[in-house]
Amino acid sequence: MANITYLQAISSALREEMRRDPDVFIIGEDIGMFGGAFKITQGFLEEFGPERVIDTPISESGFVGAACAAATVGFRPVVEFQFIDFIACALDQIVNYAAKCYYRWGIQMPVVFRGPTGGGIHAGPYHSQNPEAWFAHTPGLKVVLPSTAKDAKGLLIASIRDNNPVIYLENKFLYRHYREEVPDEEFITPIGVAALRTIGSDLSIISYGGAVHLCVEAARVLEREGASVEVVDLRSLAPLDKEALLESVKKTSRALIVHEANLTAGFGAEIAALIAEEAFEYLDAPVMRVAALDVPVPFSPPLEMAMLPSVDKILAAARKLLAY
Amino acid sequence: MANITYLQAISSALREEMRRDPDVFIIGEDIGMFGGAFKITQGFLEEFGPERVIDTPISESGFVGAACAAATVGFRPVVEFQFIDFIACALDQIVNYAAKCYYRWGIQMPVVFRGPTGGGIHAGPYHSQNPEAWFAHTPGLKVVLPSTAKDAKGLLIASIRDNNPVIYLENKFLYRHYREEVPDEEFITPIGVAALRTIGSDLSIISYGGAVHLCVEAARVLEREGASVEVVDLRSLAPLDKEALLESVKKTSRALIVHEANLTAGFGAEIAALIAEEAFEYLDAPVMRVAALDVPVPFSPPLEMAMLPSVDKILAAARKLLAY
Amino acid sequence: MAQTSPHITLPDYPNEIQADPRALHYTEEELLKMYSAMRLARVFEEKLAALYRQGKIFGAVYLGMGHEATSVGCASLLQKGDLFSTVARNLSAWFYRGVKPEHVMARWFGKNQEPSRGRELGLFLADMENYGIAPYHNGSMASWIPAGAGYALAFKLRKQPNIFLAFTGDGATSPGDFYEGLNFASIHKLPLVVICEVNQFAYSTPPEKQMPVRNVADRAPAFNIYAETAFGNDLFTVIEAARRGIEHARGGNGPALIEFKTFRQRGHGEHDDCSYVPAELRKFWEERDPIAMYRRWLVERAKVNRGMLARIDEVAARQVEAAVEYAQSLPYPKPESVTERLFAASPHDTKPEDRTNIYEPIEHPAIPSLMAAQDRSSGEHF
Amino acid sequence: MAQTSPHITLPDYPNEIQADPRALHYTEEELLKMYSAMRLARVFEEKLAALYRQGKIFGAVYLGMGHEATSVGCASLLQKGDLFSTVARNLSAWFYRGVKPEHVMARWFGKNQEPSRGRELGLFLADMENYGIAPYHNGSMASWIPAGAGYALAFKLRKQPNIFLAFTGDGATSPGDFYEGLNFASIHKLPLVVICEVNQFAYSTPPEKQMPVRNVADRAPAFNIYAETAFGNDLFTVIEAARRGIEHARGGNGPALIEFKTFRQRGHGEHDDCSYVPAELRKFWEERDPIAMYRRWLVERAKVNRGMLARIDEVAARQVEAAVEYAQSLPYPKPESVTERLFAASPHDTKPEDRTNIYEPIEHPAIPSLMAAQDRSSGEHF
Ligand SMILES: Cc1ncc(C[n+]2csc(CCOP(=O)(O)OP(=O)(O)O)c2C)c(N)n1
Ligand SMILES: Cc1ncc(C[n+]2csc(CCOP(=O)(O)OP(=O)(O)O)c2C)c(N)n1
Ligand SMILES: [Mg+2]
Ligand SMILES: [Mg+2]
Repeated sequence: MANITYLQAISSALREEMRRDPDVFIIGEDIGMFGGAFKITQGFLEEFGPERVIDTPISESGFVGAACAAATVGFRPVVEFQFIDFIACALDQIVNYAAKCYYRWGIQMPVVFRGPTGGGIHAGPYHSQNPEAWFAHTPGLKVVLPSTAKDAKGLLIASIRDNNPVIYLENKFLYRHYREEVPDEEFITPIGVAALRTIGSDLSIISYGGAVHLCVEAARVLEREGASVEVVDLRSLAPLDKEALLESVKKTSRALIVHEANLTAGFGAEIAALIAEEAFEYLDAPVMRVAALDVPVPFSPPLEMAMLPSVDKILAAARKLLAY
Repeated sequence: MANITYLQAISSALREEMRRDPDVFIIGEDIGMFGGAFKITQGFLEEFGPERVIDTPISESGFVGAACAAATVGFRPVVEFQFIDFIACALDQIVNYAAKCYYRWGIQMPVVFRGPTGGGIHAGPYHSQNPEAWFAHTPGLKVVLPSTAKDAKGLLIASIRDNNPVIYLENKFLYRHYREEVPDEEFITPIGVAALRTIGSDLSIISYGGAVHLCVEAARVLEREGASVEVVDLRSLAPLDKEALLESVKKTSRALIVHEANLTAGFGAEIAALIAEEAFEYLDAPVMRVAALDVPVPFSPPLEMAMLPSVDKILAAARKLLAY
Repeated sequence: MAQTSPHITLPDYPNEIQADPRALHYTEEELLKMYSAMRLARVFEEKLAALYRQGKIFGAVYLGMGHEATSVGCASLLQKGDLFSTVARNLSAWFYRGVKPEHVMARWFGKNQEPSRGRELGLFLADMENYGIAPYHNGSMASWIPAGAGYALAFKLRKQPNIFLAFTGDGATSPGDFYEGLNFASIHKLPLVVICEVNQFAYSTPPEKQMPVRNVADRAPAFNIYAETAFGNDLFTVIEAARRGIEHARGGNGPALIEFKTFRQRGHGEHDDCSYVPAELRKFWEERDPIAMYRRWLVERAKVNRGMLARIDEVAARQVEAAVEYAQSLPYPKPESVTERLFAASPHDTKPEDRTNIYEPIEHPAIPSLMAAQDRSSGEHF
Repeated sequence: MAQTSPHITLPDYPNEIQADPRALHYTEEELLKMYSAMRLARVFEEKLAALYRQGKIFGAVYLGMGHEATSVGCASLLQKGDLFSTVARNLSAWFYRGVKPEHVMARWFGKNQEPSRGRELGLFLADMENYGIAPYHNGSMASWIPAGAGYALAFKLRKQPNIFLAFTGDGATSPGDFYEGLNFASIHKLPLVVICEVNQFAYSTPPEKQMPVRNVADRAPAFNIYAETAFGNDLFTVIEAARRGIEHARGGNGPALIEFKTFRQRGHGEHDDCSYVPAELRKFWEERDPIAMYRRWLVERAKVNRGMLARIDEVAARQVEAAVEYAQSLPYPKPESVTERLFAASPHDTKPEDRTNIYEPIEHPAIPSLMAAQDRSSGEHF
């Protein structure tokens, strides 16, 4: 066990997998000598050499296509996006090459696409986005979003060993703002199993990624107010742990869905739709969602805070549901 | 009035707007001498000349960026995608330039992105996709999907005159398979107003685009079975006519959502979520969805038909809801 | 706007193959293997056109007639372990590599034929094990150039003596992927050979509206790579130019871009009436049909016995008929199969045990605040 | 994999401005206007760096120190109606165009300052009316090249005698948008001038890992456009090279790509320790600081009175202090304003009447079937 940050957990998972499996290589911008924009691959060039730590020109579509191809002939590339916002430049290769290759030809493509998502650090419209819904809507991709250091490590190891393309979305606010005890040895967090962050019987708050922290904080406040709240952390959207979330809702009869991406057509809608179809009988109240407002992520802190979901917004919705 | 196809309605809207407003130009691949892959701009080069009918190299990101820029200095470009699948190549310019320009700077960008969507013609994984959910999830874009020839004309005229970026999604199966009486003179179908395709009191089927036709057919069968079904055609997803769809559901107490795009995290989820939150009290049954299966669109007809939504699938779901 | 295509000036390509048979070191068997593949593809595509008009096959049909010399010439140079990717017009390259016509026909009919099981058009194929044909995303033009760079990267990382050969069209040189892929390949000196078949059109668009340069090879300085432009309907001219490019790449000198001028004899697809194709252009190229030129050369210069060729032609015709019968006899994929094979099994796929204890509390939640970004305590944030 | 950066060979750029003042036709006022903009930007950015370290401003900070000659030199050539776009390091170009330092500072503080109202970083600005600065998407590198082509297209369609000038970095020459934008601009002979500031790094990546060519200008043949490479820290060398490119474009001859070799004196952002920057490289370029070179030239060659320059320096310092006070005094945007100005009002925005009758039945629904694609009744489907 070591007390490490979310960021260090990602580095250690990457390093261990590269030590274990010579077919794993990493590719991206400034990841070599510089160690990456967030320093996740610091020291990797020295340890693994330029053949496994591949610096690229600024060409997301180009190096994504190249990594996908290498993955079909035995490599397990891990692609770093300097900021996830730039994944939009490579969308075609991801949704049309990576997502469809195995379905069309039966040829496996074990490739991981990872990068920093999310706001809260005043980085403005182009360095704060949360694109998970695009990928969750694309058949053939797995979508993973760790909310803790332990999961960041366990899920990244599982993603690298997965035989399919995995979109691994990191929350950049958590990089250095969250730390916890993480086993030193290798371990796996299976993709597709939700975690309960609190256990409760009056209300289910279903979330994933960075927003889980807001939900846990809100749950504590509500506990003090006498409510028993269960926070379900999905950990991955594809595959989705339907059982866990439906089981929780069937128990509590009240569902609140929270994510950092903007509300409309966000993945929270899919969760609400599942509940409205498959747990309808159990519901005692409307299914509610708290998410970012439907605007680009603004730079100025008061605007950004107004735009993002918050503990207060979650509390307001939760109290409504509990009072319903 | 003239009895014209869905495709001819699109052509006539484009032609009339280009005649009316010299700032409208069209840009895309093979749209000039060739008249476009589907012949929508047949004869336009002769009438409007190469300065307003601009053939491009195969560079979706390039000509989308160029059109967006021209739109900020007084032009009203209409961009044609030969198949909407290729919009993935231009996603970055659309979601990051077009969608955010007015919010960031207060500079208007009246540009229309149009192209053929959908399957049913055995065109395989790369010529059959339905990407509306990506754009409906992106604040700053309007998303329009006509299901009739009349709407195709009225909504395209409204889209061209709109002062914001509009994603105008055509259903390529309807191009030549649907015709109806359409006014010759110019008329507008406002963006954000749903249409009722049938009126009923037992069940609301909410849909948009090509799938509306399946719903109408299903509604007829159900009428014969003694059920009274209301088919709500949203016509646009952003802005969304929430009132119309909620009003219908509040009346019928049963909601079935249908679209051609694959199910998971499709726009149908957003509709279900809205209903589960805002019409919860009125619901007598679970909210159900019928959509394409979560796989790429396969080429072989038996597979494609199995993958796509169908009248039978809608009937099966509707009967469940009606019996509930 | 765009400069309108200038009064077309035709190149001075001969209508006869130039090579001296005595200077070439091919056995008759090798020469006939190339002829057979070209011929079979031609007959196969004529049949496809007919089936399309009769409405017997589904969707759109795109044909490669006129590309047989470029396709077979380049395919003939591939060595063990090399991989390649084809675009819409390289059927003859598949046949040269041993792809079975009946399997291709079955795919066109949407039948349950591996590896695509009816999911993909007959136009596309990926089968690295049997034929060295690599998968890529067959939708967006030039998507295969980054993929090609990736296969070439794999060879370099494994220190294999192989090259990746990517066929591409003239129109497919415009997308950013063409640039990003070649740029990456050149920076890393990867063994990627791009074969660009300039067949005078990209759908209806002529090269002068597609690119500001006269030849695609003029783009080479931007990548600092080896490039050539050659006549694509003379089989041996193709082979010589392609060989130089392949040797350059195999030698560790980085990518090569070999451009062949040829002609798309049919429309973009069979639905295309080609009204935009100038008659003189068509006439020029039809007098230089790659198969006719090769056949004449075989008979007149290489002294191959006509009867032998006639037999090959007959065999091709019969193979195509047999292919149609095979295709029609094969079942369609089962509708239920549509959801199969979307995800590959993985070592850590979820098992029931994984759900036994999923309670994992978060002790100290991290919450963004107005001032979060100012917290420099733990070093720069980006 | 990538060739490791060779032992750096330094160019032989002089550390003095070469131009002979008598050969230039500038008034002293014009010369000082350029100096003032350069100087003001330098002082402003030194202040920004301090504010960042003190945690007084939000997010990351990116500075353009070292780019003052390229920025001001090019901006000084813009004519009425011309438009341009800047990247992260052209603050001095804004000041030359009259942008107010206090407004820029207010944006860095995230205050309620038009036109961005706190939504965008102080780093970016779009204001065509007042300064000719065009909007583009400031996220993805090179996204502004297609945009630049679009503005140039607008000029050509309107037959305006204007050009669009787009600043760009060396790293931003790798994305596909750089290629697609210039390709389109060249095919249509659009008045687009790309000013590429090769400042030795893209974040931490040196040009030799970014591109397979020695100079960005070596890419020009791929676009068949005018190109030059010049020393970017000599103000008048910049002006002459940029002028040739602008005249070429304004003359209707298509795009120009003017490359300037310069140096990013600070890190990619203020969080960057620059450990990767070779000391000799830094030393070489710091001896060629564009402002110092220009100041020396003004005094020693143009005989401008030192006192005058000292006063300009003081004014700059005072303006920056005043800018900080202004910024701090300004209110933040109201939280409620976050949802405002997302969509522009349009003539046909929905009115209540529009909902009066929304019953519009479909008489004959069109339903796809297994055989739909075979229905050729109404002509080819695609
Ligand atoms: C990014 C993208 N845009 C548009 C298309 C539609 N399209 C398919 S083939 C084609 C023309 C290709 O021309 P070329 O590369 O010369 O190949 P050829 O058909 O001549 O063999 C176009 C525009 C596409 N497939 N991808
Ligand atoms: C498509 C894309 N990928 C990555 C980034 C992250 N990024 C921001 S600036 C930068 C380096 C840009 O270098 P250059 O173009 O030389 O400009 P400079 O910073 O040197 O002025 C990178 C990689 C980005 N903005 N866009
Ligand atoms: Mg072509
Ligand atoms: Mg740079």
